[in-house]
Amino acid sequence: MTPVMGQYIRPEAVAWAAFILVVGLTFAGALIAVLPRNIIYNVFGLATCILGVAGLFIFLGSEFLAMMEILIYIGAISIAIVFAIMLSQPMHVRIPPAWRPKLYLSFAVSAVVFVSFSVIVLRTPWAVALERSQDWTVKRLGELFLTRYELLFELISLALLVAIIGAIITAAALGGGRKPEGEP
Amino acid sequence: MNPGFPYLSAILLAPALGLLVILLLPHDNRRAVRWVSLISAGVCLILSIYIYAAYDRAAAGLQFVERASWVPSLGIFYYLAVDGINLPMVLLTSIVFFTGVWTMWDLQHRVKEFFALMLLMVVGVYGVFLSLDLFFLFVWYDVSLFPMYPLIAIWGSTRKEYGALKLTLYLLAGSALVLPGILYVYFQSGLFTFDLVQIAQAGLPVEAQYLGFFLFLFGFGVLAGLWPFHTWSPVGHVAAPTAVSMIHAGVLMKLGAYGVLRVGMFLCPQGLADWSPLFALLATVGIVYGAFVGLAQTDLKYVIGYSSVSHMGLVSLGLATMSVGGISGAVFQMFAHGVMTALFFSSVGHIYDRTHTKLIPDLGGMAKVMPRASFFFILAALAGIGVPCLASFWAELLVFIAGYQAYPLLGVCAVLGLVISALFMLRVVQKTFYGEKNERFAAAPDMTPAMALPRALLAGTILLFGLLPRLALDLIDTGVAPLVGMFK
Amino acid sequence: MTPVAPNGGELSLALLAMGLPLLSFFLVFFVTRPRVTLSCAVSLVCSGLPLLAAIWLLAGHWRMEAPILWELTWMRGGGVAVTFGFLLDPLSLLMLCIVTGVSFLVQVYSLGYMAGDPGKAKYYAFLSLFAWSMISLVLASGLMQLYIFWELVGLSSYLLIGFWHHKFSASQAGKKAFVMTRLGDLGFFLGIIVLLLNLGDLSILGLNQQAATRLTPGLLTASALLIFCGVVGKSAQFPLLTWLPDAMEGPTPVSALLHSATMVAAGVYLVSRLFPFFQGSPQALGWVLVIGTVTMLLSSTMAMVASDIKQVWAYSTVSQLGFMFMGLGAGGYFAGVYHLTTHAAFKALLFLCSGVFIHHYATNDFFVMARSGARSLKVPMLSLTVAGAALSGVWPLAGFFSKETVLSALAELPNPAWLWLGLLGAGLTAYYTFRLLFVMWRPRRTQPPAGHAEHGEGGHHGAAVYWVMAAPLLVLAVLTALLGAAGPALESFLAWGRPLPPGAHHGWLVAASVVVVAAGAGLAWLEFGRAGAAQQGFLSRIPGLWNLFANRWYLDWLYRWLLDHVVYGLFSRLFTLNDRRVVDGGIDGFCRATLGAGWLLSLLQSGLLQYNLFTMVLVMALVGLYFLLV
Amino acid sequence: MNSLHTYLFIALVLFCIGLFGLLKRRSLIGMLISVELMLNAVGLNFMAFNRFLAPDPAVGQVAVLFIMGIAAAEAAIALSLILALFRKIRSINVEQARQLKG
Repeated sequence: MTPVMGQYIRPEAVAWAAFILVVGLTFAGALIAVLPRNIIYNVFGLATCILGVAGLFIFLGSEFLAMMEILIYIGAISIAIVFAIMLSQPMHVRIPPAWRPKLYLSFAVSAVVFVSFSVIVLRTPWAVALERSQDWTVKRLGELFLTRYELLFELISLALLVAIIGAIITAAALGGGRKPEGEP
Repeated sequence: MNPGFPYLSAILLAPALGLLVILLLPHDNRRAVRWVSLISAGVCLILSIYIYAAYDRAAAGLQFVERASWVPSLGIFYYLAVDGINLPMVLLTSIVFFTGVWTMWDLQHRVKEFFALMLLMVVGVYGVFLSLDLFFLFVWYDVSLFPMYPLIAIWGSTRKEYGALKLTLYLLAGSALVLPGILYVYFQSGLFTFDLVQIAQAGLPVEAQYLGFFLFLFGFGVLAGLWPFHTWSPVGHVAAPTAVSMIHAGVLMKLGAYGVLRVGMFLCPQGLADWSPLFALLATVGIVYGAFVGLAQTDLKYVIGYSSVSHMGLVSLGLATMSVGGISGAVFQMFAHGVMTALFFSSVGHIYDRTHTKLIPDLGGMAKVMPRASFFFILAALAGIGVPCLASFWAELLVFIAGYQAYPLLGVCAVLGLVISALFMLRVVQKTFYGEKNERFAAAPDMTPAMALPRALLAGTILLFGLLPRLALDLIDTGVAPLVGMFK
Repeated sequence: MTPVAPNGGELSLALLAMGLPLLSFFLVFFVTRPRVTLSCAVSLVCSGLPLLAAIWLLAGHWRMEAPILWELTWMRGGGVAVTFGFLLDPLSLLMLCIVTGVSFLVQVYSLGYMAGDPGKAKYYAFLSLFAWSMISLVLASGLMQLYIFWELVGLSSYLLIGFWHHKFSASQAGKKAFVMTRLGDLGFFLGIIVLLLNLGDLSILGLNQQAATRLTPGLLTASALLIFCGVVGKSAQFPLLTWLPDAMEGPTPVSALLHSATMVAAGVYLVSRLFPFFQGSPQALGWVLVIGTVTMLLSSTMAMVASDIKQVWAYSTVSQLGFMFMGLGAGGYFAGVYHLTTHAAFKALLFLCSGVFIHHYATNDFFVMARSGARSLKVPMLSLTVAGAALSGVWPLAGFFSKETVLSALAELPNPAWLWLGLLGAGLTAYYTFRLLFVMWRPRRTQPPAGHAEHGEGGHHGAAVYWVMAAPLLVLAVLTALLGAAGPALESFLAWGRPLPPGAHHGWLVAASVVVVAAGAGLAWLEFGRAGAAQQGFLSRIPGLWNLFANRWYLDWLYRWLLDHVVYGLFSRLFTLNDRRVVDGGIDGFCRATLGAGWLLSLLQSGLLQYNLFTMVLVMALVGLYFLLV
Repeated sequence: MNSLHTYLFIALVLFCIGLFGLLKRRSLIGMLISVELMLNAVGLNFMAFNRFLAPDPAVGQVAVLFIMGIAAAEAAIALSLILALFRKIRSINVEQARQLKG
């Protein structure tokens, strides 16, 4: 960004615009992830939403996390979901519209949660820590993972390993021995 | 006080050992199973008769004491002893148990399980009667109750699942009142001991006794057939097989009355004073009501079931009077009614086995067909009516006198119940045993002498204690007198 | 009058009399029952020896001055003690002789009457049981002992009435007798409790001596009336009188023994036994008089229309018992006891004679008997006549004298109505007795039977049987004829040998009673006895009265109605319904409600994940809110 | 833009949309997607607190990284379960999986 442009376009305005874009991306993606009946749209919505959240992470000062977010959610989870969709639900099956009362009920419950959590958010006196370190670096993160959060780190790895093995076993064995049609 | 040989533990152990041996025996060896049961019952009977005779009536108080700390931190003791109140009950249990096992000699269906469960039940009954520790008392109480369900549901007859379920639910409901009662007493006494004698001697706070007695009265009262919590008992009697009916009506119902007496009245004498009018009222209603309902029954066992309600009402009335006469009468009535009702059920059991009906309209003229069975039934009926020189007469006499003294109006109503009970007993005797015999059963065999022997033992007990009531009452008085002292 | 302890002889004799019948009962019932002859022998010996003991005791104490008392504690519990023992005084000795005497004669008679009956040994066992109860009742030293044996007497009565229990009517009658007397005993028992709680002493001597001074008049009257309730039941007085005619379903010797001479007289005996106690309350004695009078008249009318010979004597028994109570109620202690004594003799005789006829002709209907030639049995016929005449009060038989004493006791009362009622009763008695006698003596062969024939008990047997039965008749007939002369002696004996106060002698009373008896007998002669009489009473021309009398004044109907509609129909049915519907229904309803609630809750478990999530999330949100806001 | 509340509300909206989806969707995969949204909202919250409140800015990031790890594991398991279920009942409609019905 050149200083010339800076005369016309103020950095704060750019930041604002970017922020609004990111928030919009998040909400729009979330809505797309939830509302359409076609599951493929939902996955794309999820990806969009993840992009927005990654942007928010940047705004919150952690580029590393934004990167990880995109890597894991879009690169791993969304792809896995797409595979699952391809392996399960045939695309051409028409999905009937949702049962109305259930829709309303869901909305009502969500609204209640929204209201109550809003109240919580607003009424809690958020206290800022007295001393704040300014060390946002990945290096610091790495150190923490290998020192104070060592055990958790290991546990998470273990959990992932177990999850993967479990997923394989579940998908392979618990499927009920019924082979997909067409195979000998 | 140290008798040397632990007689009471031996009484408790004999059926338990028998149970173990039976469990180890092979399934198809019915003979051995029967003999083991009979021998363990016989050992109990002999030991009971011995301690009944050896109890020092002049010294009175608790004798044959066996006391050992079991869980010191909670104050739980293994504490067995007998006095004038539970000694007759132990003797009663032994007699009924012994005759019950003998009566079921011809059982063919799942013999091993039957006798095993019966022995388990009897261990529990002995445990309740002998234990003076609230914790053990409650544990034994539940041990004695739970075999009832399989015993009725497997070997029973008429609506057996319904009867078994109803009985179990009622008794568990009662149990559910007793347990909080015991814990309440445990904490209210401030001693943190389950030792019944210690708590009774220290005395509970007066205001705690009100609730405490309420819990015990209705908790144990359910098992004693206290009106209006009585309907499980006729249904259960009807459904149960012969020996189970005998033990059930003869002994188990006494557990309830004994619990009210031993736990409720010993621990909460002041509570009894508060609840006594209601207690007496329910008892009297039970006496009259049971007799009237008995009038309308057509099933022999229902008739006896309702007569039990009526007679157990007498026990309750006696307890509610708070006088030596009334309580002695109640204890004696428990004994007498136990023997009498066992005789009833064993005779009806024989008739049912031979004719496969216990409906009164189907029978008739049985006195010609089965003179022995009829004799025993009629003797029991006469005892139930309160004919003098049979054991229950004396008990009823004492209860009526005490009842009239404490609550004149209720006493009169209770005596009126006597007439009604005479009417319905004689009606049953007439319709079942007299009149033209039903040709369908004309060839039904009478009891063999071997099977008449256990019944004769019961009948002999009724006559013996009827002719010589002091045999029991002198003993009972020694146990009751100190209790009544606590009411003052 | 302080009692003395018995010496060895008295003790052993009394215990022998009390114990032997019990021994005999157990022996016969449990041991010798299969061997009939042996059983009869045992029973006879065990009833004969008490008779000898009784006579010995009576003779030995003819001039006794103090009662003999012996007691031991039978039961003791909670301050209540029941004693077992005996009290020998003139009254109990006299009654002991009557009981053992009649009992022995009836047992001899039964040898013939029950010959061939399959249950003969059991019958003798029951007779022994009865003898034991009755003897112990008579000798009882305390009221509680008396009550106990009073009940046992009721039990043996039940067993003997229903002896032929394959007959429905017999078992029904036994039950009726037991329950109705039980109803009366209820009062008796309550009376005993009242006395026990207020006096603490139930000995008969104590009651007679102290009750009047230690009890308030109200309590005294109440307890006396309660005790009299028991008497009403046992002695079949109004309103509990209908069981006794039904009790005739028992074998005839049983009727003779229990239901005329001894057991039903126990009520009279009890009132005499406690006579000083009853005297303490004029109201109670007044009630005794009223009940006795009503019963006597009522049952006499019933006897006037009966055609069953045993029924006639049964009604007559009730009526004569009422007569005894009139005497006692009027204050005539000796009158009641004396009539009891003579009545025992002639009524037992009447029944035993009837038994011979019933046995012989296998019917209970005396019209049929007469037509079948009852006249030919000379001994029973003569005995019947003697006894009937005694019952009517014909001079010089025993009944005349005892009836006179009762009537003179009635004449002492300020109100002459009682005497007139007594005389009326005597007239009715003469009428129905002579009605039967004339029918028996002068049968009408051509005429259709006045009543329907019923099948009686027994059947035809040989001469040996006849004479075994006839021998006791002769003994009793002699007694009936002679007892009248023993009146003064008995009176002084019963009064402890003290000189009697000179009673007012009513010469006109003798005349009046003779006139009344003659009138009754004359009416019977006109209707039944004279040649060409239609043998139909004047009552058969008044259907209303006939029905009333034949249906026992509808008392039975009333009881049946009460039993069916109140006891069974109302209480029993309602209570049963309550048990099924309310109590059981409540519990079952509760159980069903529990099941239903479980079912309802299970609806929430739809298996749909998202509905569970709704609840979960909602609750979490609200709980969070709650903790934050509150 | 630079206040805690802003981010908290953004996260809350995201969370509620996810919740709405979770409650509404009949497709199990759709529900999984919604769960991912909610997880993201939570991560956002963590980061917001980390940015504005926490003494050590590394801690929140650690937490978010953990969440991501868990999310990945969860997705793997969930997807395999969905596949297994699909083979069993030939549907991934949650309303057809009613074996838990009482």
